[in-house]
Amino acid sequence: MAKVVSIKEAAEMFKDNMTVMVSGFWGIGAPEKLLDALVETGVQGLTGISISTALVDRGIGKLVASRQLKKAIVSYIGRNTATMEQYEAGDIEVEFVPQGTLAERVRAGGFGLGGILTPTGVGTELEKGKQRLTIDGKDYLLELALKADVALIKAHKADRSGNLVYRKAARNTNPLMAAAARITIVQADEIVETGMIDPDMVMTPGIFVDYIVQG
Amino acid sequence: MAKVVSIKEAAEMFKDNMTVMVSGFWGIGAPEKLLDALVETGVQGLTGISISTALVDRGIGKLVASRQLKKAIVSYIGRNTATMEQYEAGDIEVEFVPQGTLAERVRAGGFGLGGILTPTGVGTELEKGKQRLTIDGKDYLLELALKADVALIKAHKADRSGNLVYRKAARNTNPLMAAAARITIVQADEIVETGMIDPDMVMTPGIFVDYIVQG
Amino acid sequence: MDKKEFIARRVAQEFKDGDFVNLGIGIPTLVGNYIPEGIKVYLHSENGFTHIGPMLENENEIDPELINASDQHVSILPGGAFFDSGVSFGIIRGGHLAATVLGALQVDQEGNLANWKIPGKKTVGIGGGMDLVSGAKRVIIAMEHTSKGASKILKKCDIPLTGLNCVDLIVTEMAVIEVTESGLLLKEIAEDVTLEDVLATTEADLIISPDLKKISV
Amino acid sequence: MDKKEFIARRVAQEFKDGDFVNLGIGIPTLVGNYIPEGIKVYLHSENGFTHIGPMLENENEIDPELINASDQHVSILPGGAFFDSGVSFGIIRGGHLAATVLGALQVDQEGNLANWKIPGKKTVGIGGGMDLVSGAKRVIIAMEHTSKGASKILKKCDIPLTGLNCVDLIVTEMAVIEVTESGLLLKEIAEDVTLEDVLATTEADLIISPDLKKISV
Repeated sequence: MAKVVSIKEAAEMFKDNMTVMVSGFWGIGAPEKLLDALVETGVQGLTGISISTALVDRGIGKLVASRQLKKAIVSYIGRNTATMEQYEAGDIEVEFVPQGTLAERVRAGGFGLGGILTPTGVGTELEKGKQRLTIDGKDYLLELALKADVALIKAHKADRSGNLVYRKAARNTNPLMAAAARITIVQADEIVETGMIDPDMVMTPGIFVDYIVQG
Repeated sequence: MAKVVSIKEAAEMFKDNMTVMVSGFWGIGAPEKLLDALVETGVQGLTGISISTALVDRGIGKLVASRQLKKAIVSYIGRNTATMEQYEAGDIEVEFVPQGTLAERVRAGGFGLGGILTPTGVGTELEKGKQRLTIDGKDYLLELALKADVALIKAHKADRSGNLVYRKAARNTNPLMAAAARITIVQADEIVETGMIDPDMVMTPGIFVDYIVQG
Repeated sequence: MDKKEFIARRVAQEFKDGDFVNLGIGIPTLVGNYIPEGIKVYLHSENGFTHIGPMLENENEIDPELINASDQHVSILPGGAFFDSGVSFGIIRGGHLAATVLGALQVDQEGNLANWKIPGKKTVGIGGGMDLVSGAKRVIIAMEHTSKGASKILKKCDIPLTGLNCVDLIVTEMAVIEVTESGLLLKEIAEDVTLEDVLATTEADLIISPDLKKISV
Repeated sequence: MDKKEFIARRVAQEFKDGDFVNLGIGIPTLVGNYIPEGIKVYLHSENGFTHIGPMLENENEIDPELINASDQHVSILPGGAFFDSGVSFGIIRGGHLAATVLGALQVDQEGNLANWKIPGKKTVGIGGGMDLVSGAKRVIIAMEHTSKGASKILKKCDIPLTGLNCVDLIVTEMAVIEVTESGLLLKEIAEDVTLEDVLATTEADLIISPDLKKISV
């Protein structure tokens, strides 16, 4: 059952060496306040899972700039100068995952699947260390589920039961990551009473949400 | 691009020996008009994919009653007396699939995945003929994607671009099946002009929809 | 008190405030009627929503597009949400339910469960049962202790399984039994039965808890 | 006419009315500007919507939560819909796009594509490219024919691949080449180049189409 907490209370849940999923596409749909709070705690050795490392001052990119990530599981690092520098210097480990595979691995983690078979990456260097299976004459790679200790989610609207609504392109990985972590913390632009969101219009059901902070 | 057609035009797409996905849970969320039209065509030798075979007069159950299904891929047949009789008599083949596995197999088919790893069914007789994989000490079965020639979908509202909205428990497998067939035909309670559905509220994007009939 | 009510009342004590739970058909469904005061439990409906509300009898209150997984016209409580079958079983498989309560034909001391198929009888199907036992955080079996005098709690199930090593707790009108690493732990027995009664009607080996208690409902 | 515009105009002829298409960065993006009259093409944005509309320049029209995959403030046209990353890549991987248009570092005569990694240079990532080439119905490469005078159309790619046997059509400022079972089929050449020019600047083997045509844009 979701609980509305302060940013300070949320920040107390951040610990060294956690795996953190962070939503957002170039930072759009990322919970910036929660990320600022995470930067402020100074916790270290994090593994970050996100579409990309965004930009130095946006989304998960802030955690690279603050040197809190020891590892990034992402599809792209190119626009974050901090990631590029740390990657070259060997200060951050990067696991490159095709964007669609990343989305499915996160969804699998949240939905109790061990993994999925995707044609993406067959015959490329990403195949290294992975099982290739042929089904009806087509080749697929077995890609394994991803889970996290904490998911940091950005919603437009949340009710007090944790039901979430997103706006436009800010949805991206939010609904997938919300289900895939032990603790899911949502930053909502607006927090409304339970019953104020039409149950047909809910994009992430409250069952996936643990904590809500006012954005 | 979706196209609004008459029931008669839709019925012309039904052919012998097709694989048909039919949405609905006990017939709720099933496109009854399209099913009636399919019964009327008398096409034979169909393979039906649905959550259950529903009831003799509801949802996919009608296709069993009319003896048009040679095979049903479902999680349950118990409330359809026609399925029970034909199954006992060897007149219909039934592939039992756990309900959650069925949903994932259909989704995989629509989304280009070859299959998924699920813990469901490990150590049961459903494991027969399937690959078991152990990931991080947990066992999973490899379940393969399902696709169809035609998906018969029931929406509450459709715009002329094929964007769909469902109501309440009538959603069930509709959004998954809409993506998993070569031809997707929607029966909509209401057809509205393009632009009349908020793009944030669309539950099935029009890209998956081929034809719409008035419900 | 009726046997079934007794079992349902005891199972209902297992929940914590805020738990999301899926209740199977039969005795499990009754559990929803006996949630202790001060505890809120949210019911998941596998056909695609949470927060199942009361059944509706009045024709003009009924929404034809709102049924539960047993095809009954129910309502949805504030805080609930609708979703598709993929999400619904993602909730189940992904460990988002605190518990599922199910009936059983047989349970054994390894925690195996059989409840979908009787050899020689018509197979009706699996439904969502195999998903529930593979995914819910706790699998609670609510059933009568015996069937036609025969034990349903066995050393080893001898009919097709629904799930392997999946059962966490067994609640009957006679006993509450926990499935542990070392075997079945008898934790509680009913007021009106003796330990000997329980042992005599249970084929499985039972470890008797050092603080064996009486079931209180 | 500028080389890039020329390539983009030729690629734009490949679409049918009603096609959903994903356009990569660079020349592919330009293709959207040259869709022939009478043809409607709907653009898919991998960050989660269809029906990409014009870019917005006016500060007070911009919605901070509406960007395309290149982080540009765009709009959405009527008929479009928003969805999550799972659905967005389900569309890509599931064959729901009629085509994707991408740039390339190298393409070879087996239809292999390399466009994400140059050995010795900093790796910036994969993005959605590998998904696009594995899933779109047609993969169209829009690129300049050579890079610093060197052919980009090779017998065999010698840098890390993005996709295996995935390219369907190559459009450059010099030629239109189809990838067939038997190899690269040269179908069209630009007005101002000779067959010899094309052969001289293409390392791969080319099968010359019996009805070789001039590119018309």
